[in-house]
Amino acid sequence: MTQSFRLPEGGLIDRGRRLGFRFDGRDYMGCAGDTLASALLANGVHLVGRSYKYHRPRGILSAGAEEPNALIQLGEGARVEPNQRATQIELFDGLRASSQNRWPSLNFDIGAVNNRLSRFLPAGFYYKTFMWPASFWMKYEYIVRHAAGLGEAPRERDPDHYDKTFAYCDVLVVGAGATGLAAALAAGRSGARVILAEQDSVLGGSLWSGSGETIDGEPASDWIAAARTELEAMEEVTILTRTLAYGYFDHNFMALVERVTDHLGGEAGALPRQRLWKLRAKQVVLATGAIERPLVFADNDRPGIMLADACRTYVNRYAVRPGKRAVVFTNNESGHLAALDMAAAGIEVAAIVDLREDPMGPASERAEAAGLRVVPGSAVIGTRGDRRVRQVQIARLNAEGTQALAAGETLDCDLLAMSGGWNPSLHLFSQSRGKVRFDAGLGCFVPGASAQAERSAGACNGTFGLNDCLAQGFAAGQQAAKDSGVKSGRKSAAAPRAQNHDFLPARWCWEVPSDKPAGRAGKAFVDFQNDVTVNDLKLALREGYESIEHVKRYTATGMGTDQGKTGNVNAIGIVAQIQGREIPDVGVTTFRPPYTPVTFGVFAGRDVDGLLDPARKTPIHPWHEQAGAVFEDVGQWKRPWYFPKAGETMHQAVNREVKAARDSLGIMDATTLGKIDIQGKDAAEFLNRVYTNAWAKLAVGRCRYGLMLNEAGMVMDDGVTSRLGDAHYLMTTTTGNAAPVLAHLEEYLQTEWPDLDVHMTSVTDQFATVTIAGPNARALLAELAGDMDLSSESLPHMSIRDGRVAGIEARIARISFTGEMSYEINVPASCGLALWQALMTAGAKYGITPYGTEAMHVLRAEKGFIIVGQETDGSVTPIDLGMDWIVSKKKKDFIGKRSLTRPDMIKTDRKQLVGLLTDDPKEVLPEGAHLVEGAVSQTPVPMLGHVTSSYESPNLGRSIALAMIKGGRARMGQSLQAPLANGKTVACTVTGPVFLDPEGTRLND
Amino acid sequence: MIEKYLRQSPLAHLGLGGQTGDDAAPARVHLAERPFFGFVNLRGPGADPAFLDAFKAASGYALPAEAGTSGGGGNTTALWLGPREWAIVDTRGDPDAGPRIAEHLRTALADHQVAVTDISESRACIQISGAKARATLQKGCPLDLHPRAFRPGQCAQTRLAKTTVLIHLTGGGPAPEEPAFDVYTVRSFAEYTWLWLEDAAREYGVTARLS
Amino acid sequence: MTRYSLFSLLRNALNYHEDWPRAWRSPEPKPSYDAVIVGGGGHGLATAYYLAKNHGITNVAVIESGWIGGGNTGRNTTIVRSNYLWDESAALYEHSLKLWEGLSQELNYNVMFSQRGVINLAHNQHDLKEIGRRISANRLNGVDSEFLTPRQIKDLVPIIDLRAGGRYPVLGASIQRRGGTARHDAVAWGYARAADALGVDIIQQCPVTGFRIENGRVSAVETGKGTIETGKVGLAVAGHSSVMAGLAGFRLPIQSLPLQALVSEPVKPVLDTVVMSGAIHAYISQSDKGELVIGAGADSYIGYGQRGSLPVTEETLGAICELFPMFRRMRMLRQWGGIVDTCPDASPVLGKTPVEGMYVNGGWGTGGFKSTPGAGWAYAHTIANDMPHELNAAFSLDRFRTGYLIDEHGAAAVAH
Amino acid sequence: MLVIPCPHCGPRCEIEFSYGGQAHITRPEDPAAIDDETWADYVFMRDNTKGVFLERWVHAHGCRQWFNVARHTVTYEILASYETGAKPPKLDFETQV
Ligand SMILES: Cc1cc2nc3c(=O)[nH]c(=O)nc-3n(C[C@H](O)[C@H](O)[C@H](O)COP(=O)(O)OP(=O)(O)OC[C@H]3O[C@@H](n4cnc5c(N)ncnc54)[C@H](O)[C@@H]3O)c2cc1C
Ligand SMILES: NC(=O)c1ccc[n+]([C@@H]2O[C@H](COP(=O)([O-])OP(=O)(O)OC[C@H]3O[C@@H](n4cnc5c(N)ncnc54)[C@H](O)[C@@H]3O)[C@@H](O)[C@H]2O)c1
Ligand SMILES: Cc1cc2nc3c(=O)[nH]c(=O)nc-3n(C[C@H](O)[C@H](O)[C@H](O)COP(=O)(O)O)c2cc1C
Ligand SMILES: [Zn+2]
Repeated sequence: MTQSFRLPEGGLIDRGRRLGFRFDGRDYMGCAGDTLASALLANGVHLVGRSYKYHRPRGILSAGAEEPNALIQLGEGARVEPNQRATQIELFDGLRASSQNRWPSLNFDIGAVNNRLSRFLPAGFYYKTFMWPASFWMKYEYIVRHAAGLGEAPRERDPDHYDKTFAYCDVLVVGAGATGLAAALAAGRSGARVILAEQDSVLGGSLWSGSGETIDGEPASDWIAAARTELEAMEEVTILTRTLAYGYFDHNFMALVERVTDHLGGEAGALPRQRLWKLRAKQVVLATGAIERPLVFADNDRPGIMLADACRTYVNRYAVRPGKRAVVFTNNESGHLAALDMAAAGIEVAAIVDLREDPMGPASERAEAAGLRVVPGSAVIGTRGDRRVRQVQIARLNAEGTQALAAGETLDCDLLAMSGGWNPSLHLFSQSRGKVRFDAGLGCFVPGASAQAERSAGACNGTFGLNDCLAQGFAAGQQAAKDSGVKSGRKSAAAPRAQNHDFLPARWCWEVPSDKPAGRAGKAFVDFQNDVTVNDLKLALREGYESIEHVKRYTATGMGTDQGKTGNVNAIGIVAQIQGREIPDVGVTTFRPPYTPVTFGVFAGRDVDGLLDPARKTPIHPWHEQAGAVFEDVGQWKRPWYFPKAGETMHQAVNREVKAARDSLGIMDATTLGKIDIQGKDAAEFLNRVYTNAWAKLAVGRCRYGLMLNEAGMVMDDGVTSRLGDAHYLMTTTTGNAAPVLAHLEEYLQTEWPDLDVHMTSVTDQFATVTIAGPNARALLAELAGDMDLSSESLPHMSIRDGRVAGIEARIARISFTGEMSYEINVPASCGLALWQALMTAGAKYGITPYGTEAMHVLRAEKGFIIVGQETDGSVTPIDLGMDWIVSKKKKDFIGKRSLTRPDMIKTDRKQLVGLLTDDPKEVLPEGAHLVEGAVSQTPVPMLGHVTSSYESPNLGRSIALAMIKGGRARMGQSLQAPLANGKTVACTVTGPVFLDPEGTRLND
Repeated sequence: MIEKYLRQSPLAHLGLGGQTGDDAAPARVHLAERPFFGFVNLRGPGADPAFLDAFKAASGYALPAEAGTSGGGGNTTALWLGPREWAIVDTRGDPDAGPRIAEHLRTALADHQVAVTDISESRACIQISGAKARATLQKGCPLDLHPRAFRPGQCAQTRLAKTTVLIHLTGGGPAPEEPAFDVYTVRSFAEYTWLWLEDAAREYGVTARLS
Repeated sequence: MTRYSLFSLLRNALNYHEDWPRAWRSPEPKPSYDAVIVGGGGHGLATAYYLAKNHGITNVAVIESGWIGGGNTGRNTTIVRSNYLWDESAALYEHSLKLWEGLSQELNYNVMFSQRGVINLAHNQHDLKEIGRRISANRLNGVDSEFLTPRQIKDLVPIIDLRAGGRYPVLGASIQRRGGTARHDAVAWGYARAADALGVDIIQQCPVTGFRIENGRVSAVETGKGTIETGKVGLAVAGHSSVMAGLAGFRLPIQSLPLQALVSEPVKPVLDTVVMSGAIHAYISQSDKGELVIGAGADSYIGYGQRGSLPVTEETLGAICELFPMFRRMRMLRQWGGIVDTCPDASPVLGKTPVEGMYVNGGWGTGGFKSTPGAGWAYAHTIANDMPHELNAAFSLDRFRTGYLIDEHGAAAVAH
Repeated sequence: MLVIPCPHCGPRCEIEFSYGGQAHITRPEDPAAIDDETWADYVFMRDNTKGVFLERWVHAHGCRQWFNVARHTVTYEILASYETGAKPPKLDFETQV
């Protein structure tokens, strides 16, 4: 296709680099420097989509971030992306795009029937219907859902990667239009660390939309180039183009998204696709410009109806004629500027319809001088044209501008350029908690007082003349640098100078009057994307949805992907007009991040796949891997769950491991247990306060089990603590609780008992810990521990000793979680693997068997030992566990003690730890199963409690279970039922929780 | 003590010794594991001159008093960790440095309310250097690492992506004019930290080795 | 009240919709009411409705400082379910779910209650055990609850990545098929309209600024529109419970935290159920309009600013990208925050206060939207009879003294 | 994301800290001597101020010290930070709310 609407010269495009692209299956050509929108317009394509609700044909409205209509599906396959604004997609060779929300095709769309039915589909119609029969909503919903939505979500795994980074600067300048460039120059010259962020691919902002502007006597384009060169030469200035400042957070924290490789349209190599900048700026200058407002009149949404300034931009920046014959409809000077530039580009300007009675101002004077036809005091009251505007209807207004007199002439055209004034982009300002203020003269909201270290300048501050923008930007940059604490080095030159062009004077008119009774003319759209019309607003107000927030939610105005950038202020104006209130009384809806939508992937950054969360591994991990261990996640740790041999099921493997530990020798990697080194002369007193039992008398070299409660009296953690020296202890915690326990202890130490001489250091990772357990544990250790005396007299159960194992300096504790003779050997972490290998080699003669967490759980359950987090769930006291023996009656206080005497803590029907034996010894109760008395005939049924642990015990040759049962200790011998999810009921009998070796002879021998 | 060759540094299983990096000539980031080092945690009354003097007498240099600074002499460097806490490190590659420093300090400071804990084995040390070392770290580290804000000799406990780290700007990298940081991480997080850094540096070109 | 129906819609269409009446009046407050409900969120409005409907107390005002539904009712991720662990919670939330099932018809306002099923994922052995326990308790409490194998999950959610990058593989899930989502605003509006029709005055833009309390008994409410006499005051001011309690002179075991949510741009249907993962903090559903509605975590610190911090967004979207790698290319359209009142045991307080005639409904934390009908129903009973209903008796303030905590942290980790 | 001034390390990013709730709550000297209500007050009841709030933070990923902060819970402005055990500085609350 030829680019038949391309101007022969001018613009910021490279005619030499022609780029092929495809839209809706047709091939076109564009140029480097085009957006998809400008390239489509260069090829005469206006119709690019269908509207959300009524499926009306829609074209390109704008040339920027505010675009509500030209939303397209970009890319194919795994790289597809819905709802991209054609006005911001940089064209690349081979780009593929298609229109959305139409079926079977853009030209012929079945959904357009909604437009015919639109009378029955006013705002909120679904609240009033689809209610009968009640069970049918799911069917209606299916239809509603499929009608809604815009593009299609990607269906394949995203092949690209994303990045994020923190960043700091003295001065952040957002927006690189005239104002932002001036600010960056001023700040940069002071030597400050400056970041200049611009969402566009080029610097210059709306300077590219204009024609003939000069700055400091040079054409604007030269000034932009010079500014860029100067900024790039400054060491501490960073220019980020294609970078959207999307959110302004507390404490001058700004989030930006840089599109690093999107515009290349292919594989990004080592570069990320996009990058999130998490930026803390000492000072911020907002120079985000302004967005032009549409006018609200009947059928103002046809393809070919565009914002006037966008028409200028297409002509001047992209060298594209958006039409052949244009009508301009305006209430301010901007329309005339557009008309002048279009005329200069060879577009026939049929008329400038001006709402103002007596258009005046520099641009309208020039238009008149240029011989353009101006129709004053008039309005466009309707348009015609099926898939593109082809005619507009004009009417004269009464003197007040409140009524259209009889319809006047009709004008043929293929382009209608409209301007309803300007809205400063105060989104970021408002996100910074700044309150906006309505300026009646400018007819728009402007920033009020700053809430953070921020200043707005230029068009986003309601300053529209170029010279004023430059001066304000320059001053803001200078002051920001100063306020950031930079001592200015070089004397900065004066602010750049230029001519002012303003859009004022203007005549405000929120709803353009029509010749028909209110609501009877064609649809006058306020929010193009969500198909919200003036009538919808009126309906909402009529029905009592009076707050602007209710109006928003009832009609969905401003809730589309454009977040009402073009529509919101018109909606507020119209609501004010209907309610007879002042605009400031109506107020604005809340500005929220992001300014324009940002990709999810950028928030994940590189923290995906394996890097989502650290996987902690012990020094022995590589051995486990080689041995084919199956791992389970415990907190962040990877722990061997069981070690299957070839052909073994989990069940078989676990049984083998359990048997080995009881019958001969098992070995386990216990490195993950939390370990806290505690030093200081008050350490014993400290332990007294944090554990339920007494610590003063523990001898050096001995170990003691402890239970730790939270202040509500609930079990929080347990573990063995050893006394290594007079004022030196080593505490162990459960794997998952190591960090929370240390934090809990530090908190009490620092905030409640700062007078105690105690220091704690985590040494979890300092040691590799290997447990050997079983009747042959001592023999194995004896063989490797040199001449260490391992007799029970010298190293009894619950004692600890330094020594050497396999030549490695080791701390050996004789403690047991399995009920077997067992040693925990702690060695420097770097020696863990060597120790393990030495034990495996020497233990071969005993059939040494590595066992995992599952076998450990079975072994301890046989002994009735609890696991915090399995028997307990944050609602269990030591008394509930039957562990009164460990709760000191003598100590005056410890954390949680006072809570244990509250009325509900001493009730006898609290859940208590018991054992359960199924009547059928082969039956293994599922963990979590609840127990009831008798049969279940209906629900809800009173439950007595639940199974906390349950296993097949190969040593006992039957199943065993632990459970928390209401008043359990008084129920010994009672028969209970466990009704299961599969309909089966398992009968069992309540017993004590210790199933094996209750006297502990195996440990103590 | 056990033969050194039997001891496994935290990243030994990644086989970094076998990786060269020669082919990555334009690399602007260099990663290296420092396999063995001493790292001793010292707590003491930072405001007590007697304690400070005792340390100085024992070590030949003063404990850094100012937040985020370090100081050293002889074979060790002291890094400020908190108002009453320091790390005394020795990064010359001696596997027995930790116990030795700890023993030395314990004896020299026996008269003071101190806690000395050798945690050398519980840390891994990754050196990151090169023109883009700062940019790489900055991706995951919330501190301002700009040369104006983070100067040679400075140290800080902070976060790196999803772990806690201690970073120390040593300047001891392969190219003296380029920044070099020692990043200390908890041993079981070492693999994660290494892979994360390698991935973060990929766009700049990265070499990996055992130092 | 003109009934909404297909017929009324057609009739009004012929008249250009110019004859629709107001959904609720906008009266000036009367000098006195039999009961005043403070807070025009779903809970407050539902309470007023059930006071009028179930207890015949129609001389009631709902006083709202802003616009009704503008609090958490209007900013939540709309997940409705009743599969709570403890008997007390299960009973209350299940009662609520049953009311949800007929709510559109009861209110004659389509609240779009969509029973599309709520899935809770398990990523490790501990999760699996917790899920097993919960399913067992739920079923015996008469709450529908099933286990799903990974294959069954994939059938219901074809786009899920069961391996989730290897770090958090999906090992199984529970599903409550009767759970789902609803149109949050419609719940407030529907209750408002129905309560108004029974005579309740809904007074907006009217902050409550104090209480008159004599001899330990409340006798009037001070508002931005003057003093209103009343002997019964029901607080339902999620996010401001402590502030109200402060005005009345008592303290609550509550912290107000900023909780975030966000939506994507709208897309055609791609996710048909609600998917929640407690372990990696992700909650996602797709609204009828097409946006992915994503619940994020709460900031850990008190905040009345109705906004959340960036790290929470990062964490949440990181998790979503892990479970649904194709969504990395979706885009966030809007992100906002609400203020949630959280209790130490992650269960609400719903009952009497130390001030006679004053009642409290608060502390729902991240999960009180689903309880709107049930809590309103039980709260109305409590206010009408000056005594809690058995459904809410356990949720008293006194439990913090006696120790009868209802610790739903397990369930609240997936609380939306 | 907040910048929290650690009294020891200086200003650092929010993500280095953990929150500790209301400050200046002291554990009763003799818990056994007080009634259930007073105990519940200590364990559970908290001011939850809308406005300037004295609260505790710990520099968890930094120097690991607990300290106190005066922060406005609506604007999130931080007016002061000070060491555990110190008295709160005099603040002009009115002007800040
Ligand atoms: C992001 C987010 C996601 C959530 N997701 C879910 C979810 O998926 N499922 C779920 O079940 N729950 C969810 N919740 C929780 C749920 O939203 C709330 O528990 C529930 O909406 C509370 O309803 P309410 O009516 O009590 O409070 P609100 O709707 O907050 O109503 C309280 C009202 O009190 C008014 N008020 C305050 N002070 C005064 C005063 N002085 N005078 C007069 N009026 C006053 C407020 O303006 C407000 O309108 C979520 C919450 C949030 C913030
Ligand atoms: N006709 C008129 O009266 C009228 C109206 C508006 C603007 N103008 C002219 O526009 C110029 C104003 O200059 P200015 O610099 O204030 O505005 P500008 O529009 O030239 O520049 C604003 C820049 O900010 C960028 N931007 C906006 N939001 C951003 C974000 N969130 N992140 C990153 N980048 C963002 C935009 O892409 C744009 O480049 C003057 O020349 C003025 O005369 C004139
Ligand atoms: C379930 C749900 C869906 C939403 N969908 C949209 C949406 O499609 N577009 C939009 O702009 N906002 C949407 N919002 C967000 C609201 O616009 C708004 O941000 C939220 O109600 C909080 O109010 P506030 O931002 O005015 O404080 C949605 C909110 C909820 C709770
Ligand atoms: Zn600190």
